[in-house]
Amino acid sequence: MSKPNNQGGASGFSRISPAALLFPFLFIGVWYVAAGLAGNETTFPSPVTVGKIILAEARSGALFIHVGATLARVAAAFVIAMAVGCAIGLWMGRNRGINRWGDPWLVFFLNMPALVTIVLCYIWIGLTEAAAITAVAINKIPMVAVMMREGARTLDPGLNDMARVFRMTPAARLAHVVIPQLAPHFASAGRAGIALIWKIVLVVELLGASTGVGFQIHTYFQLFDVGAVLAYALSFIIVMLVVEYLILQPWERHASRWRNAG
Amino acid sequence: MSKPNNQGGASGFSRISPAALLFPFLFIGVWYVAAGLAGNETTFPSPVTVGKIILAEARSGALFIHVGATLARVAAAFVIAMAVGCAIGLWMGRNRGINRWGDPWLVFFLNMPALVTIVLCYIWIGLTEAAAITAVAINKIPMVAVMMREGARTLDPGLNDMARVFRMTPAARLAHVVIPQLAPHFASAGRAGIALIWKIVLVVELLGASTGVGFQIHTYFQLFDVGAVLAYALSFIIVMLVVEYLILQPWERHASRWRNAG
Amino acid sequence: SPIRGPIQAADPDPIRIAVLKFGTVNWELDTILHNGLDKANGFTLEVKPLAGSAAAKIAFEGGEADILVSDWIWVARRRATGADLVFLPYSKSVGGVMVAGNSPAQTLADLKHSKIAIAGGPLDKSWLILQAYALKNGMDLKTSTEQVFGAPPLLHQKALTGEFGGIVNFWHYLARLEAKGFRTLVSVNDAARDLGLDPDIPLLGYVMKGDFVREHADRVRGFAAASRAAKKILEEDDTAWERLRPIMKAEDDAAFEKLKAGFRAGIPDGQAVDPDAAARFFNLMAQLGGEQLVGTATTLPDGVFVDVGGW
Amino acid sequence: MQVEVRHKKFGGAQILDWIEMSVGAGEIVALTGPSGIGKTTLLRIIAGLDRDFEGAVTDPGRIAMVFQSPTLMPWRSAADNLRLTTGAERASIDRLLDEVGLEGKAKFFPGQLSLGQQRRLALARALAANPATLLMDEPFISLDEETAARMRRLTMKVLEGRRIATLIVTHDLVEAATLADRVVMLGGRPAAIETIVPITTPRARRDAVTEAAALRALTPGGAGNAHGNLT
Amino acid sequence: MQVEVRHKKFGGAQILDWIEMSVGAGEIVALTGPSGIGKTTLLRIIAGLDRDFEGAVTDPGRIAMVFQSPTLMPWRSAADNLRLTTGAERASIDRLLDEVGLEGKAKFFPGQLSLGQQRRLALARALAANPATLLMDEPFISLDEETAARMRRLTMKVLEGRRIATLIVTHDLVEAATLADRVVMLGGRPAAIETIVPITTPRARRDAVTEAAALRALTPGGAGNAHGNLT
Ligand SMILES: Nc1ncnc2c1ncn2[C@@H]1O[C@H](COP(=O)(O)OP(=O)(O)OP(=O)(O)O)[C@@H](O)[C@H]1O
Ligand SMILES: Nc1ncnc2c1ncn2[C@@H]1O[C@H](COP(=O)(O)OP(=O)(O)OP(=O)(O)O)[C@@H](O)[C@H]1O
Ligand SMILES: [Mg+2]
Ligand SMILES: [Mg+2]
Repeated sequence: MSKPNNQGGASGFSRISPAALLFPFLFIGVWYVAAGLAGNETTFPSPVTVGKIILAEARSGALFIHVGATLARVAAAFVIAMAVGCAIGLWMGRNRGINRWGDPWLVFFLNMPALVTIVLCYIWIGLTEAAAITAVAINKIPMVAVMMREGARTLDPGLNDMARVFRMTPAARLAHVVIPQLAPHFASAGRAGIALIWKIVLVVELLGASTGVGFQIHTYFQLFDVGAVLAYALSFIIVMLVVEYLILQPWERHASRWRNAG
Repeated sequence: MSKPNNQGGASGFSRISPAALLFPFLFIGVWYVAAGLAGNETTFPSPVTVGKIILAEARSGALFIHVGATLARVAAAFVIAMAVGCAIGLWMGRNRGINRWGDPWLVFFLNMPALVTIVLCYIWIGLTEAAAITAVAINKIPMVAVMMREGARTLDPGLNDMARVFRMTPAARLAHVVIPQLAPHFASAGRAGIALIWKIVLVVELLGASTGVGFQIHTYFQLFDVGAVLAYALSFIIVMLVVEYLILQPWERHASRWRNAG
Repeated sequence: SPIRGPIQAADPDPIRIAVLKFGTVNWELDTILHNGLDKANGFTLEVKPLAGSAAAKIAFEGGEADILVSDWIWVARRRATGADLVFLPYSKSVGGVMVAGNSPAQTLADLKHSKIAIAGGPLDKSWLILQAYALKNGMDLKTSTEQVFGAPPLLHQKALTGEFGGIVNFWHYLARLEAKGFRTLVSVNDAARDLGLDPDIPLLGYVMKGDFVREHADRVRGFAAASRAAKKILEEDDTAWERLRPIMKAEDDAAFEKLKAGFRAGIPDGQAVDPDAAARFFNLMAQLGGEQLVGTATTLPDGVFVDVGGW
Repeated sequence: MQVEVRHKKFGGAQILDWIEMSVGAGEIVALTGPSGIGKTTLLRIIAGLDRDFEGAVTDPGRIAMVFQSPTLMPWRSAADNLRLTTGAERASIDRLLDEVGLEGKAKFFPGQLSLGQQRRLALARALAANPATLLMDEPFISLDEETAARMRRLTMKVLEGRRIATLIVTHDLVEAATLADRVVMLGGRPAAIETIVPITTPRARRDAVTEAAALRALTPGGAGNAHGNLT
Repeated sequence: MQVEVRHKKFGGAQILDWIEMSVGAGEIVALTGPSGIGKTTLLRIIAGLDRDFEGAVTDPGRIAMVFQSPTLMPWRSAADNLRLTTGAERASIDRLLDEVGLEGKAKFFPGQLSLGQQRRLALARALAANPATLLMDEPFISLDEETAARMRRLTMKVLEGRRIATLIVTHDLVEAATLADRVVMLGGRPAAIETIVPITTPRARRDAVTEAAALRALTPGGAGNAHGNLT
């Protein structure tokens, strides 16, 4: 048992690292220099140009409408996909029979092109938000399921036995035996998941929405307005960075503090 | 320690399950009935229609050219992304300092829309295969890194200490201590990875390639020929099912046989 | 309450059209809306902006839009499979193959062994006509050049940096290239004429479902009239263009002028489409594009071109 | 609690032969036998963790178990490890932690405890569970003699007067003789019951002398020294 | 091998006080002390696994360690667990497996072994490593007396004539007295060396009688019975 130095007892949340706080400056600096070297505002706009576009879009309100619309879709699809995906993944990971029958379907849906699912959802359900979110969820569920299934397979049988012997309730087992072990898988499914979902939402918005970051990015791409494309892409990335540092990482630190304390 | 029933000693590879072998029939059956109920060949072609298109495309040779091209891109991008992503992920998972500085970049690239990376790669590198594969790899690497980082964080410190005390060589540690622990994370990164890569390859082929399944899907999609779109999507899914059952699963069974034997 | 306002006249029935947000059709649609041509012709125009042509097709197939902009070859293909779609001409603008101003190429033959960018994919109609034209003049364009397919804006940008020997793109991209000093090597109109085809057949148009046309003949007729009226304004009135300038996204005056000229050149003459000429055109397309392009239609099916009377 | 194992195999190898034993409520039975004979396997069968055997377990009731390795939830504090498994209340958890010598360590994660402390926590968990059947797989190893003695006393105190059927696996014959009412020795391959030694002295009167006698009775060679002969 | 720990803290709590000891080549030192005092911590410091302390470890050379829990690679067979860590050859692996009573289990995964068998495998690994310093954290627990005695004999045989500095943590004073040349007892909080008892009888001549004498010398109360007093 390794016991790296650390305070005894369980400590709480900690702060955002200075490295993360420095990142925006570092990033903009690198970008500024690179853009200067490239010297082509059309294909490689400088951060100043893009910043101005972001400001202009924000002032007109368009930015918030589109980022908001995309965020709402991402959030809805994320919640659905994680819930359903985790359930399927855990079930398949713990039950060989289910896994044997479900596995080819999982592989099938995992490799179904987003485009096809999206088109079919739009055609069958209609050009509605429900269709968009369903399409994204269908794309994402198999991935979450695959990741959680791997997690479920690695569950410590010793702890499982312990929970059985002491007749822990299903809820307690889930909360105190299963989820802590799955936390790393959950974190990577969540993180990779949001990223994937947002990529799919872009396609969804390309194919059938009149709002959203994806809609804007593709519209500006038609005009080859790289600055505006980057402005929208960046706005969303900023939102995701905020989510990462204000929600995901504190949660993760909290969930894994036993590892660093032990 | 749970000891479910199993043969003593380490057993070898085992066969494809009958459930998997039955899947194609089951799947086509369900599809056939659903298509019959929908009764609209344009938006929901029957398996017979799609099968005929697959056969026709195969006979003309087009199917093999395009599936081959896509497969080659997927394979190249997969190898690059897994190698680089694993290296980055392990490094970040084991080294707090690196992680602190690298983390915002990782989040940034993780949430960079595929479209943006692809377009920029095409602009800066040129409309070449290299640009296509680079674009896909850039899209995929952060995801592999995120997943492997989580894996690296869960490495058993006890075994790590053991390896240090007994002065196992770095290669031996990697092969016998690290990789077996990461196998589940590796499997889910790989499986989710191929699926993601192939989704991105579709976008890459949409934007700037002249061969490939994505190219074909988009061409037929312009014509709104859902049958042909499904034919190409399905052909690739079949390839992925074969890869899953002939390569991934036997490897996985082999890698995890200690779990089932113990 | 005792005081009531005047009873609001209900809006006339809507026509929903799915278009690219910054597509050229918007210029006409915007003019219709701005001048109230829709209400004047007994319908309310609802424009659904979308981010891609695929999106528009989905909206149309999914019943979210009544009208879609596409070409009549596709309508014919769909009709052959039993879909009841009809076509109302909108524009005869087509492109051609363009080369950089300083390119030594003077004829198609000079493009031998060079890269040609084709935005519409291997089934692009301009590309097919150019191939037929080259073949007639003793050159196999497909085998003697290297084709690069890709997204139109990307190819446009790459053309500007001189990556291709020639480029075939949608007319508004080509108009922008022209403003940048590119020149047309062979125009599709010339090529078509050389092949004995009627270059005045509008390739692009408004696509509607047959049911819709039959059930709402008045509205469709009104739409056709509004379209006609908008075109007339755009043909004659330069100030109307000044108003459109923001949505045209022209990078400079030169491009603006080229786009204006291009649009005007593409306005159809208003004559009904000659079925024989169309059939000949279709046959050539069927021959060049094969089943991939025209599907099961070997000859032009009946009823592709809608007759709205007074067109 | 009765258990009857007709046979138990792992893969091809038969591990347990016919084994029949019962532990009455309030009774303490010690189970001994060489390492690898199948003691843990038998305990797992009784606990219902291994159902792949021929035979039957009757009336085990609510079970608590001290596993051979501590098997704690590493992500929960020492106190939570007790609370979540047994539902014990704060006060009794604090008292129990005190009694097993973990005072002040309620908030420690298992990884911050020494192995002996983890074992004591696992012992406390089983004692707090208030079971009908208590299975203990070498509960007192990895402890210094004084602590081990304290743990034995604690265990006896908890068991006293309650109607718990207790089965303790131990390699320490003196321990077996002092704690148990009966010592069951496994032997052979596949394993079967070799000897059953009843300890008739009442628990309260067992002391060093009785132990020594018991020890002599138990060890085949009869020598008082059970520890390593190096010569 | 010398170790000098000025102090060692975990978070705020100081665990080890000034501890200075050296183990000469060929010497065997037993380390005892109550559970949770800091024995494993000291071993980890010597092994170089814990560098967060004030002090220094000099000349440990190549180290082998028997960890307090077996710490085997669960995904590698018993034979591979020996081969991959020590580089030993097939023949010597087979012999060693025989000697620790794991004959015929070379291909078993650790999960298929009983805990006692796993511990013996971990012991075999340390013995096969041919180290300059051998650290053993309770190597002979969880074994029946006969097996434990066999393991002790095997260990002494391997150590005999080699210039290995050996440090054995044990709670068993008899074991300490029979094996070691010196017994170091830790005590106090923070822990420091309390007593050092040299065992002067040559190893070959230590038998039950000497042991009993040693035992009396070691246990403060002086009573011959180190086992639990239940009264
Ligand atoms: N990471 C840690 N954080 C806080 N305290 C720790 C940590 N690791 C160990 N300790 C404390 O250090 C003390 C000594 O632990 P150590 O494992 O060295 O004991 P030990 O002497 O080996 O005991 P045992 O005989 O039970 O194995 C214990 O009281 C333990 O609680
Ligand atoms: N999954 C398994 N596959 C094959 N053999 C197994 C398996 N589990 C246990 N065994 C074998 O069963 C035998 C009994 O194991 P068990 O753990 O019950 O021993 P034990 O009596 O508890 O020994 P110890 O005192 O060392 O803990 C051992 O020889 C072991 O190798
Ligand atoms: Mg056991
Ligand atoms: Mg210890």
